[in-house]
Amino acid sequence: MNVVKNPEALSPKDYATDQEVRWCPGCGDYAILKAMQKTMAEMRAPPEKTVFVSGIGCSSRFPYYMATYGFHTIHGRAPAFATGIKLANPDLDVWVITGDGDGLSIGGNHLYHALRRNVDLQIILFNNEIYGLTKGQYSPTSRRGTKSPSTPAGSIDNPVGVGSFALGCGAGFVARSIDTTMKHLAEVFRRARGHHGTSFVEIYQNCIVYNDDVFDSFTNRKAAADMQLLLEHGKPLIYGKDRNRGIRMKLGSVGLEAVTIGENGVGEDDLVVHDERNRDLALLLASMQTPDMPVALGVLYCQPGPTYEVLAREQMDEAVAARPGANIEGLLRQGYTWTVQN
Amino acid sequence: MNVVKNPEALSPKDYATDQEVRWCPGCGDYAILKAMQKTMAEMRAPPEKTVFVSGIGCSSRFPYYMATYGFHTIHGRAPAFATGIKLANPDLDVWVITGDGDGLSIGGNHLYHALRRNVDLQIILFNNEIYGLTKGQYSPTSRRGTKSPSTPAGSIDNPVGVGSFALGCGAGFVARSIDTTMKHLAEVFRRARGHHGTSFVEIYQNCIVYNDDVFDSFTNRKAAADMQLLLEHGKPLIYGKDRNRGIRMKLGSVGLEAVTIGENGVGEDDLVVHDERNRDLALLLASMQTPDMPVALGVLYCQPGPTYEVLAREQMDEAVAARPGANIEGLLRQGYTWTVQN
Amino acid sequence: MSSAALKEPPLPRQELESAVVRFAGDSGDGMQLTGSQFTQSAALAGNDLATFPDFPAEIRAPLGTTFGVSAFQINFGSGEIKTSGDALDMLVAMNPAALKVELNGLRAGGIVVVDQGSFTDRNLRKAGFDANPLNDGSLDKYRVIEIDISRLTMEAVAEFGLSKKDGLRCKNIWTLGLVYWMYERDRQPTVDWLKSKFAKRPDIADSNIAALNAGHAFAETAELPEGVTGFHVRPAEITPGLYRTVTGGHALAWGLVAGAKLAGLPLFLGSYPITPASPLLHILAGLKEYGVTTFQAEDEIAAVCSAIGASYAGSLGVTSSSGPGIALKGEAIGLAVGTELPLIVVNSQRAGPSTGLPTKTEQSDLFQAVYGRNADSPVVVLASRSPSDCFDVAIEAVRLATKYMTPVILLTDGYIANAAEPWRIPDFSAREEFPVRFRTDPEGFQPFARDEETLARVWAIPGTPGLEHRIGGIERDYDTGHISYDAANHQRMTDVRRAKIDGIAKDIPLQEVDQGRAEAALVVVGWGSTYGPINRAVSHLIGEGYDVAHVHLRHIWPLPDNLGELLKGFDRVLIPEMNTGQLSVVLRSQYLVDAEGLNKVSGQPFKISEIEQAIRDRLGG
Amino acid sequence: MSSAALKEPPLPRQELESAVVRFAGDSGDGMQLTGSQFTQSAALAGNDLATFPDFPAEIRAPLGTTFGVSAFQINFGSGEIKTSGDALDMLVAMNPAALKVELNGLRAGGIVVVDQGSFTDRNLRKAGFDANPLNDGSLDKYRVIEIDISRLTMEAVAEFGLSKKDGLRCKNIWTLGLVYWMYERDRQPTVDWLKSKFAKRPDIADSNIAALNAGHAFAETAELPEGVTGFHVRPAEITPGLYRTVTGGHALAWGLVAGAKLAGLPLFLGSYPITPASPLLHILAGLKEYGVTTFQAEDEIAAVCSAIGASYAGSLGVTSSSGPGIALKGEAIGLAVGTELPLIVVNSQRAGPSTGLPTKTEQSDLFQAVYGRNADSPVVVLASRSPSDCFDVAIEAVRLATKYMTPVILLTDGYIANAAEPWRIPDFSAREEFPVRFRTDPEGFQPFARDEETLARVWAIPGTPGLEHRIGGIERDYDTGHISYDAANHQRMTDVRRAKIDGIAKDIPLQEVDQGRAEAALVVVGWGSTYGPINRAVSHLIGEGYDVAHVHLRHIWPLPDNLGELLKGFDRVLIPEMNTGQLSVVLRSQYLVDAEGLNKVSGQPFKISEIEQAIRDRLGG
Ligand SMILES: Cc1ncc(C[n+]2csc(CCOP(=O)(O)OP(=O)(O)O)c2C)c(N)n1
Ligand SMILES: Cc1ncc(C[n+]2csc(CCOP(=O)(O)OP(=O)(O)O)c2C)c(N)n1
Ligand code: SF4
Ligand code: SF4
Ligand SMILES: [Mg+2]
Ligand SMILES: [Mg+2]
Repeated sequence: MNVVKNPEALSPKDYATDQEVRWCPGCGDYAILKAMQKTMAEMRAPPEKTVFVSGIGCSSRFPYYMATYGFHTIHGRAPAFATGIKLANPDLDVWVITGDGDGLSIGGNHLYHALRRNVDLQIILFNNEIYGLTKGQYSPTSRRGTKSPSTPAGSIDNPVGVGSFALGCGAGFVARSIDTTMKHLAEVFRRARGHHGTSFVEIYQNCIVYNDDVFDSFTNRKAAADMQLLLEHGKPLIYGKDRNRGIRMKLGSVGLEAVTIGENGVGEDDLVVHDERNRDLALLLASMQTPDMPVALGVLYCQPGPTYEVLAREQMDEAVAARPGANIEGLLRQGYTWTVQN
Repeated sequence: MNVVKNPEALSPKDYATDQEVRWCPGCGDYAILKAMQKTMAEMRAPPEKTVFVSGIGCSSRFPYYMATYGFHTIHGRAPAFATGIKLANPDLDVWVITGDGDGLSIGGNHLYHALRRNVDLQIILFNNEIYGLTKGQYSPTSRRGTKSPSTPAGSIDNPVGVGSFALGCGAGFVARSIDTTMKHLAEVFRRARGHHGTSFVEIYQNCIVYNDDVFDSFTNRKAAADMQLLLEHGKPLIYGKDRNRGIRMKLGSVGLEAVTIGENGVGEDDLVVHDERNRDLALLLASMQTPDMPVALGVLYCQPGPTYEVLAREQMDEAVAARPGANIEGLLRQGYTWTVQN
Repeated sequence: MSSAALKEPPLPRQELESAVVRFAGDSGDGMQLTGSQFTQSAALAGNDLATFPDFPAEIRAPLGTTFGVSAFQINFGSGEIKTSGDALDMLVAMNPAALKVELNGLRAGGIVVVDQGSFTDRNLRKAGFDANPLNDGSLDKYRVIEIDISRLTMEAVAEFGLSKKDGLRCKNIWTLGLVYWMYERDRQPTVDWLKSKFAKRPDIADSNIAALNAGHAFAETAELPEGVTGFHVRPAEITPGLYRTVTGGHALAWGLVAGAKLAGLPLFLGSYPITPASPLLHILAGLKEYGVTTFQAEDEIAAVCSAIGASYAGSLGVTSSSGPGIALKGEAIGLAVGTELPLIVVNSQRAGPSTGLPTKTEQSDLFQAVYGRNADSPVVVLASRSPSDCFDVAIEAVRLATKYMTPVILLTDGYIANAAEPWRIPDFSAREEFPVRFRTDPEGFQPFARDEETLARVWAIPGTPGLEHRIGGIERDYDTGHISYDAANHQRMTDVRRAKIDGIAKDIPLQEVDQGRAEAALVVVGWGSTYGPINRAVSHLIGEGYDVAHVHLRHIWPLPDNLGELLKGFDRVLIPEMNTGQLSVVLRSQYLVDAEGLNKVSGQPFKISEIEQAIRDRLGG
Repeated sequence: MSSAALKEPPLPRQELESAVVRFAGDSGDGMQLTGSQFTQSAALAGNDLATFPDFPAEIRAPLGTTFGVSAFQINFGSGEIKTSGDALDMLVAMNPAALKVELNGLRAGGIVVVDQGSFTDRNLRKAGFDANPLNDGSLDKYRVIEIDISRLTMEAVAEFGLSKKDGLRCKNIWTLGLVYWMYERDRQPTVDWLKSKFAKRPDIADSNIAALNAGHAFAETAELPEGVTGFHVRPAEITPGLYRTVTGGHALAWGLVAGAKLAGLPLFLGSYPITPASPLLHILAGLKEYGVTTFQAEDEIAAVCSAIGASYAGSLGVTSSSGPGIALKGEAIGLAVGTELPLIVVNSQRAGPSTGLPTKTEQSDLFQAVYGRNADSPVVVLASRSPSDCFDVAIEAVRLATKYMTPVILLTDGYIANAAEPWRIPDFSAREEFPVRFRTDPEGFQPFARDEETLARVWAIPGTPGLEHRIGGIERDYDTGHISYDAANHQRMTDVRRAKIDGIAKDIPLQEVDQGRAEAALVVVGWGSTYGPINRAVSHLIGEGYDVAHVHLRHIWPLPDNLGELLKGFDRVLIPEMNTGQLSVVLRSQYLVDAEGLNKVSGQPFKISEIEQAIRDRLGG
């Protein structure tokens, strides 16, 4: 269908299908799609080796718009399909697109096990803190008190911390970005793809219809600098319009705290230096809550480790090496046999 | 069936049913059962208000042996049944019994959501790092390389850290104990029952048939003192045969480390003091790995918060108060009506 | 084609028995509101009616696109109505996209009202028109009322100083005024409604009222194209009483609440959102003051499990979903069968398989309901035939679930859930109660002791002193309820579970013939939402002298005791279903009757004419 | 009752056509090993045979309890065998618990071998005996061989210096020696096996060999009670060839591997452990060198989804479970139906509903297989009739799944999975290959383009340049495969999905009559593991002159083209099933034949005599 003529000169358009994009006008999903198409082109990702797998939700329509292979599956199960795909053909570059309902409500278990197993997938979760497709019910990431069709008096459960959950599941790569920050998003996609193992990316995505501006406190232009901590490996945790805010370890207790450089004797040296390999740090960064603390964006954690599909192939290769020439005839004759004569 | 004559003088026997206990001889489950019956008696828990709900697995046979109400449900779903029970009747004292397969493989999603919602349940997970009932397949807590009927060449996935997972799910109470430590277990059960909200307890349980001695490195008598860190709120993190080992914050990095008091200038004051309310500390404690670090036992985290079933009742009460005298006749007549005359 | 009518005395109104009108426009055009106002006016005029709102599949499609078209259809008349109509007599198309999507529903010679002002090049392109259909003859077989509604509305509301955007939002009400005139409807209730709805924005209320009046005046002053007159639709003969319109979603929710009340139980709904089942969750979530607890679970499995848990603890446990979600509940329903706990499972069917067409209707989950579990696990299956019928069926579901300690699957569908019809509000105080009696006496208590007549086991709930006991999914001893691996016991328990459900046949009404002779040449057997079209088709053909009858099932499992005999009395049996023939399989296997299927699986309800044609084909004529 | 036989010339051996022997003892007594050795000896003696191992439900029950009894049954003879036997001719009971549990399986006059030494007060109490059955006359209707096996074994192995515990572990082999003598079996293969098994512990090997010989000698020296002689069971007439015994679990695993090979595909199994389906996972996990990937998923849903994913990516996706786990897969199977991907779903049925009796057998998931999904979602359903038949059925499943791009449900059951029978190893090289041809040509590619004959869509896998496309669960356009909400398209797709599956009837063998006349007075129609008892019963009764026939279905859906005609030829149709009548419903609805069910739901397979009796009841005599 999409015969790519010159793989050397791919453009974002080469990753766009001819299908009409059917999200609501103004939906944050558009920006993410655009960022993905652009990054794909920049990475020269071969479309024929790329598969987008999704569950069900507005976000999960994503594969229809990517001119790669795509599988729009059933609600919550995309990581399981993706695992089967990757195990069947480890050469494929497999992306999972999911939402906060798809991935964290019905699909929580599959997400958790994919992360634990470390299958080499990129799992991109569009978190809009709402069920978009089914018209606005609250989701596991909705804040307590969210009024929605199914919670007219306000929701009463605690939202899950997405990054904390992923780390708790054993994720080896956890990153965060925002729908509208094209450059940051692109970088995060690139890092996710580069990581061997399950890469988990949470994107704060605005649902203009059912949950408009729910991330406004840290995404609006004015607040951004003061409420976003853009992580860079090896760099101290500094943020703020004036680049004078930082994160350090609490004194006399366990935890992180936000401080102002130059106040109370705090210097840049007192700040925590970001270390993507430090899971403990990632746990603390993931738990930071606005408004006291900024939102940590970028790569919180990146710890490469053996990936599931590679280990599985190795076991198969070893078995083949150990029993060369294995064939069905031999298989059927394994163990005790006897001959009945004429 | 079990008419309790004198509720003031309950003994462990009053909590035992007449059903023959059918675990393998030597199974760790026996000790847990005994500890539970004893603690129940000590707490004078009214049997008629107590419900044990379980999934499927060796561990999940537990309710048959408790002379309370009991519901042996289906694989992995016990937290969902328990949520329905507790919402229907908040007066009941509801315990969930699950295993590492039941609760962390097929049932991971329900466990996660129960923890997040903070329904007032006690969830007791018997972790034997194996599927006992189905004859020994590896489980999500089995260590990498576990040879089992389904992984003859050794398992290739990373085990989940149970405490980390629970905290990542948003648990408000996380504790750990060991099958054979009757006193410690009893105390943990008591604390779990006392906590308002979902209490999560992981018990290291020995499966003598399929995974014997898998916890030996920290449960055997010789190792215990050196490998177990028994947590006490407000007390410094000290352990070891000679009570001279301790846990402090790493210097120049983020994380915990084990130190020897009196060596390299380390004094007791340098050690972290256990604070059950500090989630960040709990995260670090839950992640400690043998052999470099001891296993943290007892209450890692306890943060009371509003419970789901109470909030649900409050909303119902408010609705009743707001619309007194609501009745079906009125309900059917809500909105626009008209009369057709003869 | 625009009007240049002479100011002659107005043409006499044409008498109509019934009319089907469809309002269609962009999602933002307020078509659902317009439709409900028109419905109200028809009800007040004493017509029988049925309505069907038709939302786009997309949440909010870009303006002016075909997939963003939202529509509302109403069929009203002086006779019995029961369906939202086969073909449109009038289509109101607020933009080119609406015309594009809806035109083929309009009968030849039907009227189409279009807002000329919206037929801009841009909009035409968005709708996928190469040429302007208003000019290229493609509307020739219809009667077109082409008005620049946008401009006329702006003129009408000019004096209130609204922004252009707000002013244009009155277009739908302008159009409603026009349509009111055409069907001779009273504007006052809409005026009242506008005043109360926009109490805080009198400028908007006034603008809308002005628009309503302007549209009406436009029509009245006869600026209509040649051949188009106003209509007169006489009131229907309707049983006197207090009426309302009701959707299936509401009637179902209310029926469950009412049933729980009759049983004396609190109601617990465990559910997970899914189209088109979500309305039940939404409606019940708003009824907390009736002792209703709703729980949006993490998935359908947790939803049904929580409901079973609630039943175990003494509430009436209900769960609801649509086909794919019901599929996930099968294992847990088996547990409710085994532990013999009451449970109501509502399935709002939609077109499948798999995700299928979530917003389209189908009746293809009958197999799943009757046979769709592992092992021998019989349950009760009921089906509602229309929006208002959901109320009674829900009460019946509660009665059977609690009396027989069994899961009951209640089948409804996307069409019923959203469609509305007038409903004579029942006298609830006259309903017979069926209070549940929990076991409380420890003396001789056995958790699986059975009522001799119903074979239902006792219901003993946690919290009751002295009744502590354990239940579970492993086979239970017939007497003690303890785990039993005994072969004879398993046979006995299997038999009694089956006998219990089979026995319910004695406790449900004998099957009646809805219309026609008991031994007619052909019987049309239906279930669920095919009721409307079958009823109308059979009625028409009986009127024409055909020897045809209609039997409509509410109890799908167990089937009424007399059904086999009844069916054998007819020469031929025809079963229209919106599936590939599922009830057919059940009836053929039960009664060995050579039932023939009439199957439609297009996501669309049957048309009356399709059923008429099938009958004619078989009976000749 | 202990022996005091005179040293007379040994009694002549009694000729037997067949014999049913059951070895029963504590879980630790090595009964499964004993049974397999005996099986091997029977095979070598040229008998036809069938075996059934019967494990306790508990993992490892306390020593000496009834619920810890493990047994192994073998039926062997000179004629056709096909079942593990109705009633025992000989029971070997290594302890009181085994006697307690198994005795009622022994026919009157049958032989029971007991280890007197184990009948201590303590063991009697554990087994629930009030009095010692060896003394209280309760064994009077049997012939009892009461020997202090424990003591005799210890004596036999004394010279090897084993601990008491290790010495006693040779009891089973001592007993085997005794039983070998009774049936005139050759000890040598067991001697060889012991030597190789205990190559590293020669003392244990030697002790066991000594025990074997001692048991044999004990019997030979005629220390047997009066009336008990040795037996002679002649070889059966067996087609020459290379044989092995095979369990259903193995044959199934090998069949899948073989099928994948014939299709030219790697095999992927996504599964989650569950009794009695786990053996397939275990066996395939050990066959990595055949290109098999196994994946123990987190649950059954992930298992089936991973298998569908693997199929999508070009492997043969297989998933396996038992009833409750299959229930969880329904939604995903619907997606495979919709996206038309090959998928094999193996259901090892067990007794239900819900958890039911996990270790007991049943055939009650036929409804679930044929009808158990939401919406119209037809799939292929096959059933294997015996352990070795699993091999062929598995290959057929692969053939149909890949040729027709469809899910295939393969029904087997707990009985078949664990039972074993001799199997003439097929000549695999002679099998016809059915290689899959993936689409690779971008020219004119449409993902849902169909083969005109099979109606199967093309299979185009990721990694293929130029074929990038998207598929999913929303209804797909007939031509392009894009999402389509079009009504006519949905009808067309529903029809083609159905026609594709229906059309498979042309590609499967016509139904044959297994035994008896094509127009007999009564036909017994079976499916699955009832094959053995039906076959034997019908064979016996034909031998007695009854006009009865046997038809056994492998293809449950679609049914063979000629089946309706065939069934109409018989006067009566009887359908024995280990459920409450599921195939009956399918056949009655399809052919309107008045099939009658013979239903047994006790977790136990049919006995031959039960089926014989049912036939006699109907045909008289
Ligand atoms: C088994 C099943 N249950 C429920 C649904 C209905 N459903 C579709 S999408 C969705 C939630 C989507 O939320 P999210 O994943 O946050 O995606 P968004 O639409 O917000 O992008 C639900 C409940 C379904 N399709 N299948
Ligand atoms: C739906 C379903 N799938 C699978 C099973 C089989 N099964 C029963 S228990 C179990 C695992 C038990 O492991 P765990 O929870 O660790 O309990 P343990 O036996 O180790 O105490 C499995 C896979 C089942 N009963 N139901
Ligand atoms: S409902 Fe929300 S998430 Fe869905 S497409 Fe519309 S704006 Fe986007
Ligand atoms: S298998 Fe293991 S966990 Fe299960 S009862 Fe036996 S020892 Fe305990
Ligand atoms: Mg969302
Ligand atoms: Mg376990």
